[in-house]
Amino acid sequence: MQKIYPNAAAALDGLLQDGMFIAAGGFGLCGIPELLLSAIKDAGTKDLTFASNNAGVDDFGIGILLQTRQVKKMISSYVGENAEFMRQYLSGELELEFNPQGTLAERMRSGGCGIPGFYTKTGVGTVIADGKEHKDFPTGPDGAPETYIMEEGIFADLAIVKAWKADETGNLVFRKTARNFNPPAAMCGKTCVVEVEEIVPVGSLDPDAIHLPGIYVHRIIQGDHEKRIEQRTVREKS
Amino acid sequence: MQKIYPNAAAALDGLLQDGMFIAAGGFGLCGIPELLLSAIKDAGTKDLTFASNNAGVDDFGIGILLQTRQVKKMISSYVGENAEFMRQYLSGELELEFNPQGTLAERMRSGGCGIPGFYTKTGVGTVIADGKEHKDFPTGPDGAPETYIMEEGIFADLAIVKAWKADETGNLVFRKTARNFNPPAAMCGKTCVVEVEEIVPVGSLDPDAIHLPGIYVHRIIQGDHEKRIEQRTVREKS
Amino acid sequence: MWDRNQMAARAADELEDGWYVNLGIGIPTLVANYVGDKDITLQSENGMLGMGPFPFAGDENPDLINAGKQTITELRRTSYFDSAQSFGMIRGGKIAAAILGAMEVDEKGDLANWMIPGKLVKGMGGAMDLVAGVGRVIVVMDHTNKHGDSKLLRECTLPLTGKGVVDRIITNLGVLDVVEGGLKIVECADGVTEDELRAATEATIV
Amino acid sequence: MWDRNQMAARAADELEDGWYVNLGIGIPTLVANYVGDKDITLQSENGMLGMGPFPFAGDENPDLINAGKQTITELRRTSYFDSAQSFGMIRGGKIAAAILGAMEVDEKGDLANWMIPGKLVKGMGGAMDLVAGVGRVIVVMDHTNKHGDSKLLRECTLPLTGKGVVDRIITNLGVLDVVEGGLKIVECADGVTEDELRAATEATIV
Repeated sequence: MQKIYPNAAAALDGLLQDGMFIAAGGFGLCGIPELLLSAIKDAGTKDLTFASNNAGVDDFGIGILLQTRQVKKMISSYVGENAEFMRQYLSGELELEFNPQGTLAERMRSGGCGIPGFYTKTGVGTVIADGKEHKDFPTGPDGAPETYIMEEGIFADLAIVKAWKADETGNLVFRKTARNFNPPAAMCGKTCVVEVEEIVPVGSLDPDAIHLPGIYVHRIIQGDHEKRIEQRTVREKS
Repeated sequence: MQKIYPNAAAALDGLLQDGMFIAAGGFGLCGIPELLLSAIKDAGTKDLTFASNNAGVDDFGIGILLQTRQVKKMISSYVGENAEFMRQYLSGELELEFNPQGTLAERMRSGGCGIPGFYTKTGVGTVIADGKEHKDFPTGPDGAPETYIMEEGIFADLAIVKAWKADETGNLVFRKTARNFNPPAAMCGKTCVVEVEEIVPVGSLDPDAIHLPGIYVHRIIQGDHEKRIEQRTVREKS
Repeated sequence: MWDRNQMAARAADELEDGWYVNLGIGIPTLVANYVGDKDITLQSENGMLGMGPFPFAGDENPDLINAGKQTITELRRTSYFDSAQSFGMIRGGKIAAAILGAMEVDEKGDLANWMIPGKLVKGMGGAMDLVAGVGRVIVVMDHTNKHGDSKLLRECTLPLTGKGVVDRIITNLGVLDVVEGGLKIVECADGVTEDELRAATEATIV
Repeated sequence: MWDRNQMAARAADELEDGWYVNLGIGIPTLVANYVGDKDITLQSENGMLGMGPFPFAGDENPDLINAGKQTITELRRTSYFDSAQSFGMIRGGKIAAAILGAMEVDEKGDLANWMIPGKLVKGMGGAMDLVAGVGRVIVVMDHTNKHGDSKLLRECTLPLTGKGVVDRIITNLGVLDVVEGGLKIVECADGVTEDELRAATEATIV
């Protein structure tokens, strides 16, 4: 069973389709599947719906697919870093579904775990709750009822994910805060394609320290990553 | 903030109360909080409800609390290894709520994640579904409706957990299949007490390889573990 | 008629290269001996992918057991995870197939394999999650009970483990699929005629 | 009147030894400078506990950022996890307190801090999860807007981030708690009288 592909285009071959639903990992520009996004741009696939916490910046991340008008809809928690996004959204060219960040992460994990709906307090009494099922649970002090809303699991056609290392069977290890949405995004995709900085031989990763088992991973590529920093903040040496 | 206690009795001091609800980690006799269970036996706390995948064997694990009649109710997926359990159950002295194993694990994780209810296909059409809310979601082929049942998050008064190593801030690392129910159990306890084989200085664990962050852990003890093997199976050297 | 090992070998034919698979206790455990060159990764639902064989005497590790609580070993590809994650992958359909034993199966694909009312009830363990979640449920069982009565029924009489969950049944007499309207004979075991298989089956054969 | 740093210092007094805390952007970020000897662990909701200060120039790591997308560092106690786990601990009440900015707060504890209709909407990020989930929500904000109008209202006019979620409000004029029936003055800032604080507050003071 060969999971390793020579490059992003080869790894996506046969998986892309106009109108499809893609879950993408990453937070801001940290841990985003930059090579796969670039290959989707080159493939020209249209009318895409993305579940992704952010929309990149104008010339990096999902932003590059906004410039080419390949995106129909975004499901995100924060899109403030992307001027082209805002232009398309305000002109009605782009649909936008805001999800609270934790709701989005849990929706991805839920879909990946075969859970089509769950209840959360997040968003109760806000616009996020409009039209959603409300239900009381006795979780307050002394069993007092508290109100929750139902959110639905995300089941994506494809997940695109960035990890630090993969072994040949697809076991993944992430690095620091670049882990973020990558595991939940990977879990909720019918197919999951992963780009890594290094593919290592099976057996080189500690079985107790694997962040995402290879069962979730269908195709892997290794490549060079720009890993752009969005806000470079430093302190003075004292 | 000192989380380290000298022994199991000290770590449980002030936390035990008759009639309380305890979530315990472990699968079979693997990764069970044996020192804390022993201290609960010594404390004589009564009418306990346990959420625990198994009930130990007659003289080890939760079994020792059955012999002293300290347990009122078990929420478990499999209790076949415990004769005293069966005797008390069949004579009506002990309540038993069977949960499918994955439902039990997810109920614990859900409670720990502030999710009071979630939908699952597990148990639909069986006795497990009796009296539970049913709901259809369009998860079948071409969006065909499929039936799910709602299961509730577990919110325990206390979690007792066994890990391999802890650092002084309670960051935990487990070993092999001894991880099992320990992280979800830890997450769903209002208070979580952990026994480990070794407490290491803060900074000795790889931040990328911590299985359960210290935020879930309130008290820690280090001790010697029997770690009994339930079914010793070996193969011949050829 | 197939013996236990032949049934296991036949079940192993069901598995495809690259699959992640969960094997139940009993005959399903034997399936691992017959996968040959296929790249099959075994899940143990207590939190492990890449389950290896039993250890050599002296190498047993109390921290390394399978779902049957037996000591086992790890492989180079092994990964460990907690029970919530383990059943997340089961419920989420990531496990391609489960091969399980059964007390009864019926023509609608209902499965009963966890309790006999009035007898000692040990619990369902992970069986309900597995049959509800995995991609394909393959049952391996004797075709009849010790009284000669069919275990492939019109309708299960025992409490169910799952409703409409079974895809394929492999017995000592042959292989049957659950299809619209009943069971369909896929093949007969060596030396078993289709008439014999039909005669031993209470379920509707279509 | 308190300046930004004094407000941050006052907010730091709210934190107790051993707490895990989430700090929003703006003045709340400054709170980290005033925790003193207390053992406080900062969460960054993009997947980290034990957030350290900004790196020295040249030590920036693109794989290590906070929820404001700024480069940061790790500490000896640091742990990393994914976004589902991160918001699991937020939603599950494991974070003792969040200190957040606000556009408006009202006397029922409603909070508005994510959108102004008709203006550019960037999204709520993790704010709705935080206010719904953490143990204690402390808002740090100016008491009035640039027109001198109170931001502590009878009822929020902007779309809400959370309903009945705020526990305590720290402004440049003082400290108020959300209680049954309205806001209760806990203390006045240096040189601010209770009358001045009342006059600057639209919300009912009880």
